[in-house]
This record gives sequence, C-alpha cells and structure tokens, in this order.
Amino acid sequence: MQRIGVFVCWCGSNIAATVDVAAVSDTLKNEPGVVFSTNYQYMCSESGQNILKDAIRDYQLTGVVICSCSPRMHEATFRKAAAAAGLNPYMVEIANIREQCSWIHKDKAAGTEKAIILGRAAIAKVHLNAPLTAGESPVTKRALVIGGGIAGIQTALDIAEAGFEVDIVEKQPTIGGKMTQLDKTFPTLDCAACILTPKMVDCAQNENISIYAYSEVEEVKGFVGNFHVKIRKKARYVDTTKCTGCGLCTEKCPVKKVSNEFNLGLDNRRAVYIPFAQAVPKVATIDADHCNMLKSGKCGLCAKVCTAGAIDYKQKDEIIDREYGAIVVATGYQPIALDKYDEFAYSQSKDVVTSLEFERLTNAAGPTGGTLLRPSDGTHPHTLVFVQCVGSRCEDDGRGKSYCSKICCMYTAKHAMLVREKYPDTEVYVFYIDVRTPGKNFDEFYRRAVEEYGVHYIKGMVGKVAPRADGKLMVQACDLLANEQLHIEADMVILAAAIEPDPSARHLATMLTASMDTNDFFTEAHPKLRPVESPTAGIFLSGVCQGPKDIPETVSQASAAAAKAIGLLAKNKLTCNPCVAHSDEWMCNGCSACEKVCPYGAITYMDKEFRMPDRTTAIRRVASVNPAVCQGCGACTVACPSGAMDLDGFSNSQIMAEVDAICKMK
Amino acid sequence: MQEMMIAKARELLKSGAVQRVLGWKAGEFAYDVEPAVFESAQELEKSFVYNDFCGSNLSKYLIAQSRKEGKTLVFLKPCDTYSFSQLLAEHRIVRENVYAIGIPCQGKTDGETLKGKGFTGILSAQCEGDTFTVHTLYGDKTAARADVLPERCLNCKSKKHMIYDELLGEDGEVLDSHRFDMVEKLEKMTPDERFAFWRGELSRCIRCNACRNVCPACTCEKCVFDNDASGIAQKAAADSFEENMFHIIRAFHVAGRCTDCGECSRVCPQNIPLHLLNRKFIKDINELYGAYQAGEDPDAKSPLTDYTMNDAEPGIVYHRGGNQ
Amino acid sequence: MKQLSLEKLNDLFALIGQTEALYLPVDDAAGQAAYRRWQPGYTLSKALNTVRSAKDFFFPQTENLVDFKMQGKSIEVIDPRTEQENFVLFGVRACDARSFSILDKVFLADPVDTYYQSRREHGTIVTLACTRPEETCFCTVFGIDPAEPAGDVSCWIEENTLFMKANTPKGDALLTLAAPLLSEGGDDAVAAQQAATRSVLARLPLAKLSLDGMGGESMLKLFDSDKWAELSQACIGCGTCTFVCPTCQCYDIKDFNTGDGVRRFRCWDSCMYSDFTRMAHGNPRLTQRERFRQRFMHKLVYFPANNHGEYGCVGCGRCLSKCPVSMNIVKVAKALEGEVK
Amino acid sequence: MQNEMTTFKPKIVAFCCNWCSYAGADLAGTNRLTYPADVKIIRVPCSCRVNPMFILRAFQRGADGVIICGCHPGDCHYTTGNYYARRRMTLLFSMLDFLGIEKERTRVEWVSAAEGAKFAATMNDFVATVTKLGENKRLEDLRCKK
Repeated sequence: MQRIGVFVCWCGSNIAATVDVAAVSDTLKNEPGVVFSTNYQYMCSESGQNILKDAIRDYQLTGVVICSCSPRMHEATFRKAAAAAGLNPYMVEIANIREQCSWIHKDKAAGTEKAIILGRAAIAKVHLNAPLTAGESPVTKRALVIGGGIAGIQTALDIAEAGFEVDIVEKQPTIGGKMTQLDKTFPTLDCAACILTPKMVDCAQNENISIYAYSEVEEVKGFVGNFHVKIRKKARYVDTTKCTGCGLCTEKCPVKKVSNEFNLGLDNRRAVYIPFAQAVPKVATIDADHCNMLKSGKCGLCAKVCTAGAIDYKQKDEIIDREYGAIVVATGYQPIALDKYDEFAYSQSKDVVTSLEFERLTNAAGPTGGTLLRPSDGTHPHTLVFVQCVGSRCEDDGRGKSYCSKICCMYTAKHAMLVREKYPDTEVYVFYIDVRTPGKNFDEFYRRAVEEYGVHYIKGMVGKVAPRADGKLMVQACDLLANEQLHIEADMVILAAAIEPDPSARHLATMLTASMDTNDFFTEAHPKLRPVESPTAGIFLSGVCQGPKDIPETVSQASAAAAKAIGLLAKNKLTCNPCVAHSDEWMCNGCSACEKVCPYGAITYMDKEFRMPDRTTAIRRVASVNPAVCQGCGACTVACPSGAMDLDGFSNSQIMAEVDAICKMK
Repeated sequence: MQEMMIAKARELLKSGAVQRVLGWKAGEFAYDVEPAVFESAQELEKSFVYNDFCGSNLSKYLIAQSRKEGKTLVFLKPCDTYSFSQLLAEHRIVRENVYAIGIPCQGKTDGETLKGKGFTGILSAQCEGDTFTVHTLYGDKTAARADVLPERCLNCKSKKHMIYDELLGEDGEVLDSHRFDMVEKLEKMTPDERFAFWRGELSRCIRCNACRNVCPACTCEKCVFDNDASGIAQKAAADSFEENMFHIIRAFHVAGRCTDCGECSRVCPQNIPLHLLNRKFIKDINELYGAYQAGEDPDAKSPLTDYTMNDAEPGIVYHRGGNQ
Repeated sequence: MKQLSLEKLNDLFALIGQTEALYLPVDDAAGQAAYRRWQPGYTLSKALNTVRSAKDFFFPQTENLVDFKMQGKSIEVIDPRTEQENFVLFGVRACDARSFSILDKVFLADPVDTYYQSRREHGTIVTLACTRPEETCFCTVFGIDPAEPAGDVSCWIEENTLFMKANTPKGDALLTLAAPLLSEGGDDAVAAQQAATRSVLARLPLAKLSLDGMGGESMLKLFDSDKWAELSQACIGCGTCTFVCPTCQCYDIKDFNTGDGVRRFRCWDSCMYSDFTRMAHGNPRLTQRERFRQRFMHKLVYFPANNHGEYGCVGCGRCLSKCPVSMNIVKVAKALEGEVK
Repeated sequence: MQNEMTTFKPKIVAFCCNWCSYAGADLAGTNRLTYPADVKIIRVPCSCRVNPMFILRAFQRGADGVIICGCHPGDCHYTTGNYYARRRMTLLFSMLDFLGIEKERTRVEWVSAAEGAKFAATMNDFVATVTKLGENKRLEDLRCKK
C-alpha cells in the first residue's frame, strides 16, 4: 500500500473560486492510502514546493497527487521538487483541476465534485505507480552518410566541420551524384562542376571524412547513438592506395564498347574506367561484367601498363564493420524509366531524349564536347520541343507519379534559355501543364526565358511524337489557351521525366526501420516541425530521398540534417524517456504484431531459452523493447492481444484504475 | 483417400523423413473422431481415419508438435491451411519441422450436427455418394449430404490449399461463398433486434473457453482473461456484461488474424454462432480496407497493423449498416 | 401412482408455478434443451436431456458469498443472501438425480456448505423416466435405472399420460398441491414402458462398459500409467467437460471490485485449466497431461476411494457429445482397463 | 420545477492524447469555454494507447459515453499512432453496433492543441447526444450499480 500525500492548489482564486479546495482536500484525505492531505494558495511557489518536500519527508510519502493546473504546466516542477525530497519523480501524478475543471465550470458544487473525482482518479493511478528511472546510453561520435551526392557531401562537410568523424558510403565509383552530370544550374547559370567539384575535393581532403565509394550498406543494427553498420566495399580490382588516377589503363583497355553510364549511354567507355576527370576518389575501376581478364582470364593488358602496379584481379569484396551515433540518408533520386511512354517515341528515336541526357549533350565534358548535336545524325537541330511533366502529377495506371517532381519547370527554362542563347537560329517550344516557379529569383528566371529569349511556352500536352523517315519528329500537341491543334516538325524532343527515389532506398529503409511513404520517399518525423528527421531516432534525411527538391533546397536540408546529427553527436549520453513499453517475456508469444505497428523500430525479437514449469526448457521467440529507441506511444500495447506489452507510466492497470475511479458511484 | 494417406504416412515414417504423424483417430462411434499423433505404422493401421467426421483443424497442434525433435507430418484440409499459413506468419510454428500434406475436403459433419438434425442413438454412419446412412438404436435413417453439413461447410470459402509440401488429390479453387449473408441479415436489423439476438445467443455462454482454446488464432501464452494482472480476468461470466466483454475482446484480438475456419462455432457446447462475430470483422475489413483474408498471403500486412492516410473515420459506423 | 392427461400438463405447471418457482427443460434458440423458469406458453422439451446439468440449481456457476462495502477507509461486511425461495425442478433425468447425491457428499459433509444446503432444502426434484436413451448413455454402469428415476417425485410419460409417484415427504407435498388435477392409477402402463426402456438399455453400445479395477486399490498403478500421455494429447484444456458435467464440483473464489466495495463470489473452475488450484508457486499440475489425469483419476479413482466405491460419474454422456476433440471418460476408462488387469 | 434528482447526468470518459487533444482541452479551459462537468478526461500518450478493454471497462463501471480524442490524422506526435487508433476504433464501434449497443455512445474526434473551441463544442455535443440516449443499459454491469 502506498503512502500518498494529496496537495490541493488554490491557484489564487483561479481554482479556489469555483472549487471548494478545502472540501477537496478533506474528502480525499479519507481515500485509502492517503496519509496526508492539504491545500495551499500556490503549490508551484517556493513555499508551496516546500510544503510538498516537507510532507514527503515527514510522512514518508511514497506517492504524491497534486490537484492543480495542467500537468503540461507544472508536472516537471513538482517532479523536480519531489526528487529533491528523495521521492522518485515518477511517483507524482497531477489532477488537472484548473484548465479541465475550475476554469470551465461555473457551478461550485459541480466543480468541487468533479475535482474530487479527478483527485480520486489520480490517487487510483498513483497506487499503481512504480518508481521509474530514465536510462542512459552512450553516443558513438561518428556519423554515417549514405549517398555521396550533393546532399550527402554537404551534410558530411558540415558534420566534419563541427569536429566529428563522418563516413560517406557511395555505391558509384565516385562521389558527386547526379549533380556531376549537370551542365549549368538554375537560376544563376553557374556551371555545376565548378561549384560541386571543389566540395568533392574538400571531402577527400577533410581529415574527419572517410569516403567509401563503390560501397554499399549491407546491414544496420543497433539504435540511436549506437548503430552497428556493415559496409560492403565492392571489389574494384584496383588497389586504391596505389592507383594514381593517371588513366593509362583506361586508354589501353581493349574492351571499348561498354555503355558509359556517366553519359547515360550516349557514348562508350572501356571495361576499366574512371567515370569522369574530376572523380573523387580518382581511381580506376574494372567493370567485372565486361573485363576479359576477369571473365576469361585472357588479357591482363591494364596490369601490364599500370606503372603503379595497382591492378589486382584477385581483389574481393570487403566487409567493413563501423559504429556510428547518427545516420544520414542521402540516397537521392533517378529519373523514371520512360519505356512505357510510347507516345513520345522515346524508345524509337534517338532524338527523343530525357532532360538529364540533354544535360550531357550540352555539357562541355559530355559526349559532344558541349556542342548541341542530334544524337541520330550529329547535325545541328533547329527546332526543339520540350515536354514537361512526363510522368509527374499523373499516376496514369502506374506509369507515372502522383506528385510534382518540382525541378522540371526550372531546368527546362534553363535548357530553353541556354539553347536560345547559344544557337539563336533555333526555335524552342515548351509544352506545360502549369509553370511552377516559387523560389528565390525563380520566376524572374522563367520570365526571362519567355520575354528575353523568346522561348515559346505553350500550355498543353503533347499527344504524340512520330518519327518521320526523313529524321524529323512530328509533334502533335494542343494549345489549350488558343484552343487549337498544333503540328510541329521538330529535330529533337526533350522529355522532362519525373524523378523517383533511388531504387536502393526501400531496402535501406527496411534495414534502418525508417518509414517510407507510398512513393518510397522517406517519411519525416513531423511534416512541418521535424522535416529532416526520420521517426526512427538517430536517422536523419538529406535531399531528395525525402521528397523532390532542387539544389538550393537540397543543400539547405543537408545542412539542417547535419545540424541535427551534430546535436546528437555532441551529447555524451542520451537520456531515455522512462515511460517506455516493455514486454513480459513469459507472456509474449513472439507473434510480431507489436513490431509491425512500432514507428521507431524499437522492438526486436530474440530466441530465448525458458525453463518451463514442468522443468523442461523451451526456446521461445520473444519481443524485446529497446528503451533508448522507444518513444512511449503505446501502439504496441494494443496490438498485443495477451497484454504482454505494457507501457510504463501509462500501464493498462493504471489507466483502468483511472477509469474505475471516474466511473465509480458517488 | 484414407488408404492413400496411411500409405503416405507409413512411407514417410519408415524412411525417417518424419518422426510422427498428426491426423485423426477413430473413436467409439462413427462421429467421435479425435485429433491424434501416430508414431508407428501399427498405430496408423489400427486407428487412423479420414472420413466425413474429421472436421477438427489440426494446425494449432503444430505449435507444440513442431517444437519436438524431428519432423511432424500433418494432414491439412484446405481451410486448415489458412490457419497453418497464418500461424507461420505469426512465427508460432517451426516450419522446417513440419511436413504438410494437403488433402481434399468435401465438407465435414459432426455428431452434434447430426443430432441437431434429429438423429438420435447413432451407432454408426456411412456416406455413399451424396447420401448419408445413419444406423441408430431406433433404426436406420438416411439424409442427403448437404442436409447434414454444418454452416461453415455449406458456406465453404475455399477448397484451395494455401500452403503445403505435398498434395494428395486435386487442389480446388477459392469459392464464391455466401458466408457473409447472415452477417448482412443481422446488419439489416434494428439495433434493438440485434441486441435481442445477441443477448439470446451470448446469454447461453458457459465460459468453457472451448472457442478460445480451439481457435488457431488464440495462441497467447496466457490469455488476458486468465491473467489476474490484466484487470479483466474472468473465470465465469458473473454478469451479462462479462459475456459481452469476453466475446467482443476475443473477436477483436483475432480481428485481421481469424481465418474463418469455424472451429469456434463447431465446438461451442451451447451452439452459439460465434463465427458471426469474426465474420463481421472480416466483412468490415473487406469493405473498409480492401479485401483481406488472413492466411491467404503470408506477406500481406494484417489490416490492424496497417493503415492508409485516407482510411474511413470511425464516424462511418454512424452512417452505415442497419436501421435505426 | 397418480396420473394426469398430458393435455392438462400446462395446468399442472401453472398450478405449481403459482406457489413456487418451477423450472423445466425447454428448447432454446439453438434447438437444445435448457432449464428455464416456467411461464405460460412454455412447453416441456422433448430432448433426452439438457446441455447444462441440473446441478446448476444447487451449485450455480457463479454465486455471491459476501460483500464488502467500503466508505472511505471503513469496511462493512454484508451477507448478500436473501431468503431462499422454494422451487421445483421438473423433468430431471435419472442420471442428474443421482448427481445430487454425489454433490451432497461433497457439500453437505462437514463443514457444511450452507449456500448449497439452503438450495437443496428448498428444492423439490421431479424426475422423468427415459424412454429413448442415446448411444452416449451409460448410467446403467453406475447402477442407475433411468426407467425408475429417483427424486422427490418420479414421473413417466406414456402416450398421452403423465404418471407421478412421490418418493419423499417433499414429493408428497407437491402431489398434494397438485391433487386437484391428479387421479389414481397407471402402474401397468409404467411397468410396460419400463420393460421396453430396459430392453433398449441392454442394447446400448456402452452398457457393458467395465470399470473393474477402478477405485482406490490400483491408484498408483493408474496414476503412473503411460496411457495418460496419449489420452491427453488432443485435449485443448477447455472446461466444456467440466461445465456440462453434473458431478464436477470444483470452484474458485474471486473478488470483484465493484467500485465502492468488493463482491466475493465463487464460480465454477475446471481442473483442466492451467490456472486451477493455483498456489503460491503456481498450478501443481504442470502439464495438460497431469491436469487431464486429475480429472479422470478424480472421477474414477479418488472419489470412489473416498466414498465407499461410488464413482464421480453418472453416465449422462454429456461430455461424450460435447468435448471439442471427442475425448471422454469412456475412452479413458477403456484405455485404462488394460492397465489394471 | 425541474427536479434535480430526476435529471439524468451522464458519465462521460474522454481519453485525450497528451500532445494534441489534452492540450486542446487545456486551451478550452484557458479560454474559459464551458462544457458539462460530466466529462472527465484521462490523459494517454497517444490515441493508439487506447485499448478497447478500457472502453468496455468504462461502460462496465457505469460510463454512459466514451470519447477518444487524438491529433488530426497526419499530425500524430508519433507519426502513425492515430492511424492505428482510427482503424481499431472504427472496427470496435462497428462491432458494438453489430451487438446492438448504441453506437452514439462511442466517438472519436480529432482535436488539435489549437482547437480549444472545437474541444468544448465536441464535448457539449457529445454530452447532449448521450444525455438524449439516457443511461447505458446494454453494456452495464449490475454489480457496479447501487
């Protein structure tokens, strides 16, 4: 039996005016377990708190009920005061008799009666309270950034700058991501490489940053502050410590017709290659699928020409175990496949390209050296048609996406403007549903394309692109504003393909127990207030993996994610919320219902050996809650039919005791 | 079929592929077939049966049997495979210790159903084609097969096996059953009529726990109703409230997990149509969250551990189903 | 012997029902027989027996023992019993009638269970002879004659006539009450019916069930039999057999918090349950095998050992038809038969 | 004259999530928006903490109405809690209705921390609805009545 003290606050006249505080404290004095009951003008004042502290000591109270204002107001105050008097702070319960009683009821009799009932409910709960201690867990002061695009780079740089170690894991042979493939960037038109590559170099040179390129995350275990990650460093067949990046091997390799993914297949590379001149790390990689030596053991030319002796055909994938305190996801995006969009003849004509391919075709480091030429015949195109929203804002039976890809309006304006500037003899048409240009200097940029550069913006969709025998592309479209059908003879058609999360994201999310939306974008902890955190503690979101965004937005989000990660890494220990779920192993049958509803991935299962009542041993699968990860929502407690899962501080029996006290006959 | 099953079981026991066989054993009369474990060919030959009275669902026994050393051969009727699949999804059965053989089912009757149809003093019963011949103390009687099948078989949802290692006989199809008709009929009543109906039914409950203990979805180590610490433990319904409480909470706990095998109603000594409660949840889930049958797809997320952002609001209950 | 035309049966019920509570088997919504308090419009069920046994009237499933009323920190102890009214139980079969004597041995032995005692004293049992026993019946094994049922009053229904015979002073009182409707006679008709019934009884499949060797003499041998593992393997641990059984008499005492006090009540318990006989360390019977063994050892061995050879079973056959897995006392007895030979 | 003894005063239990609805109830108080004293609030971390057992328990113990308030869908402090609560309560309420128990005695309402006015209005409406229904008879436990 608890020894409970009841303290009824007048809150000046705020409570005392409509609740007979003396009657409340006198009535509650007679409740079972109550050994002390009083009322006072301001319980939250210093002298009020002293009454509480003295009573805890003088009456050896094991539980305290304060009838006062909302616990949202002063629960922390009273818990602290109780702790100061040597009582576990979680033995304090508040009966809210101000906001939820005296302030809303004018009739003093009714108010007093309700205050007594609320007090009884709190007493009933305290009877079942148990002292709770907040656990602590250490923090590994290192962050993992998954994805080495501009988002990952920015996050890593910011974390490293703050003085913490950070590893970047990038599945491509080089960091840099999609931005390396871009030509110019809107709205300032500075060259992507010029602003990105110095940051890539910064990463390579920063002592706090380790880059695991050509690597993938294999396994994630642990929880906030204590993640254990296995990284698979894929075999490059090149010793990166020896390779100088001279490129000789890539010139001598006899396998010349490997589609060059960096240029999106618009030209070829060798079987041993460096993606591009500014790659970081600048080392060669042997493509095992195409290398003669690795396939048949016949060749070995690259090894012969390599003066550094860096080629190693026997290299194997390496698994690296690392520990991290925080993980930032920056897995980025890819344009959707357009093979289902037959009406645009993407698969039929080389001159129908995606916007990203167009970037390569206008990039000085691209397959055409920066001269815009038709991929089919290498001639100079005179009429270009840009089609917006290909696959965006229209699910179209699973072909496309319901959301707006956000970046297409701006890069299409950029493309159109650049073409018109460089080749004033071209005609440029842009077909759009809406032009969306919110963002600093964005609308001005778009207006310049229309007003200064004479780009023909036409509201309407292209219905069909038909390649003609003479190489022209017949574009059928409608102009919704003029309400007329258009037929344009185009030389090239550029499709603004929707973007989607990188396909690796889903598997990664499963490993991280981070939630995703139906489009496979990572979900944020709160759409407005916690936009760069995953609901899973210690997992942060950077860049397009969370939703479509352009470079300025990506970079700001990347820095925000870095700031959140730094905040976590700066702590030596994490204090856990003690009101967390726990599972009674004897009652748990391991059905996994709780795990399925846990938004934090706090529940894991283990096979545990039990000594059964009949003296046999049995191995049973049981749930276990990680108190450092659990946030105490209680979803699991209801999913669990046996009641094995319960929530400290809000247990089934506590809540039912409150129900009983409230519903009890007078 | 019975001979094929015995032959198969004997072969697997002999080869050591399985250590025991979970099947059905003949009883005193025609109908009192009991679930049993056979460990030798002699035992199989002596009493293994597969006939029209093998209604009991063996899948729940696998929770214990699959934890024994070696493999257990189990014979599963189509509807039993739903339960087996669901139990696997809930990690209750050690899959590698089970060898599941799917067997066909044309519907199973039981002694209580026969007695309910007026057969008393049953000494033995045979089924030839579609005709049941029952020998009783008071003479022989016959009935058409369909007339002596219980409701769950008349409204069979599937003759298709959801999971098995081997199949004896042909696999069937998922059927277009009328299993929700009675739920619908109740939904169309007024709340007063429904209340009267359910009071009439649930007030007969003797809280023997047969429905719970036979249920392949009820596999808690300790049921909340047996656990004094749960706050809702009850050994008997001391008030009509407790009758309601037990059956509402039990149905809720198996909602989204119930495979509609109908065992609860089969075993109820008071013939309470308990399956209607479970079917109500299945029907609601189908209507509100999309078609879902527990046990069908082990990878599908159970509707109560899943959500969509556009789910119906609870207020939908005020607008749908039933007269006021 | 008294007699009454069946056409006047409802008049008889009305007459008895006027002065005392009258309970009789009627068909319930599921088509099975259940005891209900008589009211106009009810008709006597034609079923052989009720699903729940007649023990309910003397040993109900739940029964309030004592109330504790709390006011602040004071507690008042209240006996919830009100005066027990007289009642008549009509249509009890011979097997159930025998069950009362078994229950009496438990509840009326010292210390007397006054709750049970009071109900026994106020109840008048009117039995009804069986004419169409079922294959599950084996009351004759226990020396019960369903053609000549015990009780305060014994009845036979033959053709369109109800025959009644008082066996006790309580029975005499009831027949006196009913006298205005009754006439004399009928011995021959009853004897003829008895002969016919007895010929059916001889043909019952379980008539020859042997309980030789059961009882206290071979207690340890039976207890240690390895048959129990096999017999209990299908048992799902429910309480169906216990709760439909007319002789099972175990109960649990529970406290219910009513909000302003505690109601202490007893309710049926089942030795098949894992939380039966729960002591500080738990249930002494650790597995279903042991719990299963307990139930049948009690009925076939312990009870007769303590009660001059009287078995804790009356052969009503309820558990045979109701067990979810078709396991029952007959299968157990047959399996154990070999053990004691 | 209205006799106070015969005026039915329902007992209402309101489960409020700590983050939105409990704060909304506080705001109603801060703004002095009145609703009947028949409503008593129980604070839970999230609407997904509300077990159907609690609701039945309330009715058993004499409640005449039970209302669950949580964050608006999409705004749950724990991201997904109210989505699960929504499904659970929808199915539970439907089952109560199926058993012929007045569905108007149970309700779920989403009330944000800013919606003090909505909280008070909701409670006023709910109390009026339950008052009209009268005493809970279909899910009562006679042992808990006087």
